[in-house]
Amino acid sequence: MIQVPEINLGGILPALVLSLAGIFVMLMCLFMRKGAVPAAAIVSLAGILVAGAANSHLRFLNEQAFSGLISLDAYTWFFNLLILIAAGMTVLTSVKYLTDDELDLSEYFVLLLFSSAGMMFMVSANHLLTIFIGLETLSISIYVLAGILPANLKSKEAALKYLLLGAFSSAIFLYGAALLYGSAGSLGLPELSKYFQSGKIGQMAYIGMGMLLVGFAFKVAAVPFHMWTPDVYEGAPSPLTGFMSVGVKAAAFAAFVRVFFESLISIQVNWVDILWVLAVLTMILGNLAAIVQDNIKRMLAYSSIAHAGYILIGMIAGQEAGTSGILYYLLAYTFTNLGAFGVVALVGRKGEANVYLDDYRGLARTNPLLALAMSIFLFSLAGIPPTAGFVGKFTIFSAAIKQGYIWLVVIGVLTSAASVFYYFRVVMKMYMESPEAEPAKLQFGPAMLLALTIAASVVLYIGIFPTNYLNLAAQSVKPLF
Amino acid sequence: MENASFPLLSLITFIPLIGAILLLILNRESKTLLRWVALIFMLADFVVSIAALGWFDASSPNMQLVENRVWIADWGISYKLGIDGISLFLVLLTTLLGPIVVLASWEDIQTRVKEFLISLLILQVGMIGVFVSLDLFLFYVFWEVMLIPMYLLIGVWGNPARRLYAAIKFVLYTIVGSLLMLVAILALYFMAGQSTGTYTFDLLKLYDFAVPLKAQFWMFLAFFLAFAIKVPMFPFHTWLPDAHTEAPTVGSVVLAAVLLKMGTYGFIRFAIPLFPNAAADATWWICVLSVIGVIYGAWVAMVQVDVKRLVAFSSVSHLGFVMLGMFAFTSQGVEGSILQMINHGLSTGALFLIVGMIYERRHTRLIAEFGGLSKVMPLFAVFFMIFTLSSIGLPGLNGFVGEFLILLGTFKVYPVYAVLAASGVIFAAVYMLWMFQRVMFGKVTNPKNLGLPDLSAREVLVLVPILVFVVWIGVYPNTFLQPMAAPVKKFLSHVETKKTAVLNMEKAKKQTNVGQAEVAITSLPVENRR
Amino acid sequence: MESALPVILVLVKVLLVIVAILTFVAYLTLLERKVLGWLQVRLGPNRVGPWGLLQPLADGAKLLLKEEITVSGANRIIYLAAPLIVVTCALVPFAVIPFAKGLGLESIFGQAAAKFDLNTGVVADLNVGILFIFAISSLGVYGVVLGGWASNSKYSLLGAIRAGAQMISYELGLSLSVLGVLLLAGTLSLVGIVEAQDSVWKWYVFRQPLGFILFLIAGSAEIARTPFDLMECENELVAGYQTEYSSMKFGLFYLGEYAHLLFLSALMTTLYFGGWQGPILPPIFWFLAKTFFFVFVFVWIRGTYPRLRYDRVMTFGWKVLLPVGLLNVMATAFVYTFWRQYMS
Amino acid sequence: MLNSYLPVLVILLVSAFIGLAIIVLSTVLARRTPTRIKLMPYECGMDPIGSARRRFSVRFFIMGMLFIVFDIELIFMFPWAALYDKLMFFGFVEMLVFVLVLMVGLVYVWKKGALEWE
Amino acid sequence: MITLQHYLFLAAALFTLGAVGVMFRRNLIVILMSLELMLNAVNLTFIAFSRYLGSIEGQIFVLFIMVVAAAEVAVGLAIAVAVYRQRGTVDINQVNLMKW
Repeated sequence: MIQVPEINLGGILPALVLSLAGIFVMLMCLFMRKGAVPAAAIVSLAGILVAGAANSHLRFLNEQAFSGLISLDAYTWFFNLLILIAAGMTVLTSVKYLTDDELDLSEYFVLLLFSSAGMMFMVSANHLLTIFIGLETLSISIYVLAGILPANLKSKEAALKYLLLGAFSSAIFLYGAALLYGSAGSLGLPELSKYFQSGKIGQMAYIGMGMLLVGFAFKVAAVPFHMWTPDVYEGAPSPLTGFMSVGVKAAAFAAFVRVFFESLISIQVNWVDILWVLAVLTMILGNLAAIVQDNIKRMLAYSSIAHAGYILIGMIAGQEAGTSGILYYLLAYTFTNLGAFGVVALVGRKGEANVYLDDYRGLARTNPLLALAMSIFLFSLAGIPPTAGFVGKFTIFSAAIKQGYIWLVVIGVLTSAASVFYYFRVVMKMYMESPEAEPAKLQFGPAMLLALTIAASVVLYIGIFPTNYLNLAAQSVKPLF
Repeated sequence: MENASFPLLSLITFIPLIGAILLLILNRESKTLLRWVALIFMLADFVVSIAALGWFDASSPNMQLVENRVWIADWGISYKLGIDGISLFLVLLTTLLGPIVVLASWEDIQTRVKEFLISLLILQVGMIGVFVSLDLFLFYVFWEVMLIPMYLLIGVWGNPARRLYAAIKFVLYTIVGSLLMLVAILALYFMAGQSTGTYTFDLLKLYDFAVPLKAQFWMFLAFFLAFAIKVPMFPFHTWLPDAHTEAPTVGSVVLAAVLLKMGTYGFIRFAIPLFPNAAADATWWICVLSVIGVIYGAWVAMVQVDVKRLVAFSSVSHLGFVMLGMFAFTSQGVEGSILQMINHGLSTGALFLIVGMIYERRHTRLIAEFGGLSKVMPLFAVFFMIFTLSSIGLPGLNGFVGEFLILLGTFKVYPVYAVLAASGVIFAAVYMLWMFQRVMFGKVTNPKNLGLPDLSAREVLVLVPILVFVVWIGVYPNTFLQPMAAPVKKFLSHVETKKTAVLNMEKAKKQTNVGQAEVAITSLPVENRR
Repeated sequence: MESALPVILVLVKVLLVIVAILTFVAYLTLLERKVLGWLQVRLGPNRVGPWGLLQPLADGAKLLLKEEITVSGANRIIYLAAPLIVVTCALVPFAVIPFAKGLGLESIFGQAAAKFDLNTGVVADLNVGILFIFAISSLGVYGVVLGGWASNSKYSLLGAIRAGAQMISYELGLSLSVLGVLLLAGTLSLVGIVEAQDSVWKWYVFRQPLGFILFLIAGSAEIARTPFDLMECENELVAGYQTEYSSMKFGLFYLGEYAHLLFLSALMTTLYFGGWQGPILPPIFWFLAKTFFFVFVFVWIRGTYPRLRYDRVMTFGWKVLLPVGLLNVMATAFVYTFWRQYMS
Repeated sequence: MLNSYLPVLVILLVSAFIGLAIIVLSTVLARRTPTRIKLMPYECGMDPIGSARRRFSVRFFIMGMLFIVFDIELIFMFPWAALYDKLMFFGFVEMLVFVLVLMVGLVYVWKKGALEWE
Repeated sequence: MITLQHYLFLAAALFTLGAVGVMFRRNLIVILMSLELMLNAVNLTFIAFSRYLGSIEGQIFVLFIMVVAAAEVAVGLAIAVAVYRQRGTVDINQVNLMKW
């Protein structure tokens, strides 16, 4: 008789709840004729809330489950929460998008829930296998989601490109994992850590580490592994683009940080230089390329690349300050970017016809609140106080300066000064330019209104009173050190 | 330092914000109501700030009305406000200009009044906040906060032709400087924290921290960049003429009167006391740049055909004086420079208002379009004359006192610069009077100017308070100089003592451990430095 | 010599098996025609040799001498490779079918037979026998599809695609139905499975009746026997993917098909009817007897049932076979657990 | 262990050889008189119309996709079944969950009409 | 004797081959096949190491990789079909509504 492995369903309850909710929505909508989208959204939201409740106890745990495959700790808790927030907000911003376009796509929510569950596994992983499974669960769902718009060539193209490059990067990641396995004999993060501390590190392990790094760099869209980002972000449905830019990035960074700080910390000198170069390239290219875009989704795509660069600074700085900076940054970024993409979805209207910067001209005249919200998000992205984005950048930069990376931070602030140009250009379009035709007065719909209100107020609130959230982030990275 | 019994400074800072929030929920169609609300809040702010004078001890060199609350405890960030004789009048200047700009915009701004007033009020918050904050983080937040409303003021209500260009130029210039300053702030924070053990952004505590020389240089450079752009010092001034010219009248007024002062104030409050050695080392080239600014600004102003642009370039020139006085490090020089900040705020602000008034009537600002206005608008001519003379520095008016003190203070230490700068006064007289002559005197050549109405009661109301102060300072400057004396003295002695302290420290370090000097200088962890 | 010896021995064994299979296949064609003849109340082949016993040879010779045509526009290499793939994939799985308990050899060339592990009644006793079978037979689909595609003919292509779709659909049912047996036997090795059925009442046909039926249905669909021979149904698709094949290339397809039939029967014997297990008579006899019984059953079915409609076939595969197969597995598992827990 | 695969390799080679030999033999023995018409693809005696390699129904692709997914799921069941003796109730529950999820997928595909052939 | 190095070398070669295929081939289906090749090279590596180290972990990983590969290919195929039906081509260079 094989000994029954240790099973801790309570630990993975949030992901479990999401999966079950996904299955339920899927079946429910199969047997519904009409009104499937709102119903699916409501059930999804309920599932997300329940998952949030199920998540709360993780905060006080610090243990491993499933024979060391999964870590249940505050770090997991934080990212689970972040993912749930992202998923919930995305559900809210998607409802109107789908009903407006008369898309009867209740699968959208199903896949959203599944991918969130995948992300949760990824962030809680304590083993490369779990990371891989979570990664693929989320990726495959997102591949489909990206191409879910029927009769939309760009959407299909986005899905295709995402899939090809996503699978490619997964393969690289896996090969790296295989080489590490060959070196260390195991893929559990603690075992890897032990191996790297042993001092007898083979050439192969370094190559494996490098490939792992490349795989992660792909997922977080760091230059030069960012090629897929603009196309995919442009083609995918707008609310989903928001989710991708936030959720996928958060999950990827969560795993990235966990692997590199839990297992590879003893060879930090070997990867920190690589990250330094990546970060600089990412910040520079992301921001510069964003300047020349005329499609707002593309612009935000490059901006999200640039933000990956800033987050990488947090990784380079390392320590508790740097990593907790990453957490706070991602929290701020989640609300900000989801809000921004919510606005993009709303302004884009049917079939995403209006996704060009010029479509934002005079928006403030007809939709003052929408313009105000968008401005808040853009200011936060640009890192201007008193928004959350500022505190995020501040934490990360300060961590880097503390470690002596002055030049890195100087590059960071200079590029973010450049970023002001393109963020403010949108503000300019909204407030200062007059359109040829008066833009339509847009109907928010309750869900979108709720989402944007939450996003905007949170961006301001945690920007002005960041203390609690900084503490939260600081406590959440404790398990890593 | 104990908390003040009543959060007076917070009140002054945030009254406009309350107004802005109130405006947010008011109906956008009832423009008059909106204006009244804004005016009332601005006035209330002014009244409260006057009231603050009652608590203010003019003889004390210390920070007063201090409020100190923990904001982000883990990082030693506090919500710390306070004023001394240096910032007192800048705050007053700001609150004084508040109601004036609202009044001045009464008829000028007709589109999107609500947003305009909200921007104005938030701008007010940011400006006051910069002057009263005693925490570097808080200061930085306010510094950036005022960027956005100013950007909107220029970009939305500016002159249609080039306002977008001017707005983005303003933002980019400002933000590049301020972000680098942020880096320096952070570096200072960690350096101080690592050597003293307490991590804090508290300005007064950081004052006492002796920054090693090499680090001082870089940090001062970063601060210098941020402030010099704001001042604006030559050669960082290129955004200013564009911003001034394209901004609406009110925008120009605020920009000239208050925003530029934030740069000079930044030097006196932050850059110099924090990094005295670097500041002392930088004196010669800053003085050179200031003198260049004085003369260059004057020359360029001379050839301008646009009145507003002319006034804008005169600002470059005037602020050169302010910088020069400050870097003389004599009590007259510094006092004069602080006083000159106020003077410039009053007279240049008033000049922009004047320009705005004729612009409202004629929709042009080209000097050539005018001529002989004094006959058509006598009252206007009187005001214009007085402010022009004030700007030139005619004895008996405010400008004279400031410039005189500056030149006096500078002459003691740098006679050459003083002489060169003095030529700027002469040039100023030339271009201002020449302009005045072309606009106001002679025959009315342009028939369009014939029927121009004279100043309305509202416009007089706008100009009179400024006039009062212009004359007051000119005739009895002691009211203003007296509260400055103690803090300026403290400022100078602080700079001196800290300078020697740092030098001694460096010397000691060199003696004890020559090899490690490099490490100690920056006191940052070296193993990861890049 | 020492190291080459096992290879030679294996080669001998393999050749024996292959020759046997080829012979059986040849006579299988005759058998089928005969049986079909009787079923349809006619004689079947009876001219070449006594009772037409030489008919297969004549057929072979005829095919060998036929003019070879490579249709224009065909992709030559794939066109040629397809029948090869089919034949190879039909022959290779026999490697894991145990046809006897042991060869009964005491020694080979003076060496202990056990030393080479050659004394078994199976070419290769793989511990993943069943998986190996499914792996190879999946490859067989390539032969069919590629052959159809390479032919540059509409009928071929359609037939091939139909064949491919049908084969993969039923492969699911096939694997699923086998699972019950594996679960009870606790091994993937066919040798082990046969050894587990050491008495008649332990034959898995009695413990897995539903599984057996599913296997029978899925199996006949997998090898495309009537009533599932949609891929080559003459009245719709001429000869399906084989349309453009002639001469011995066609012969190879044909060979592959009958080898498949034989293999399926052998597999059925092994999985459900105790393989070579049987009283008194030598194991090889029992094995062959049972196998040929199933061959007969398949022929019988062919003679009895009409062809199904394609959509029905596919729908059945997915909507009935798959769920029922899953149900069967789970039920088996449940009952097995229950039985082990409380009955023993 | 590899030794047990040696026979597999041998039988593979032998079968392939036999197939190849037969083809070569028939090529050698048969006489050839190709004509254009003889080499034409069969289309009920008419000249072929258009290319044979055309688009065909997407259903076949769907079949292919479904097969890949379900077949891989089955892979998990093989080791499970082989080791069921040792897993027993635990294994049953695990597989039950697995199969239920699988069934949900099947139901979804079914309801969406991917299994219909009209 | 076939050693671990042989397997690793073969796997590395296959992986490179697949990677080159992904990068330079234009036909979508071929690219998908190349991806599979890469994943299978990884599988081979895992198996080889698993055997070498005598640890089962690598084999478990392989099972998961196979499943994921299948899912990826299924989705990839679906998307390829969708693209083909709309664009009439599976040439990746012609799927370029958006610049890379």
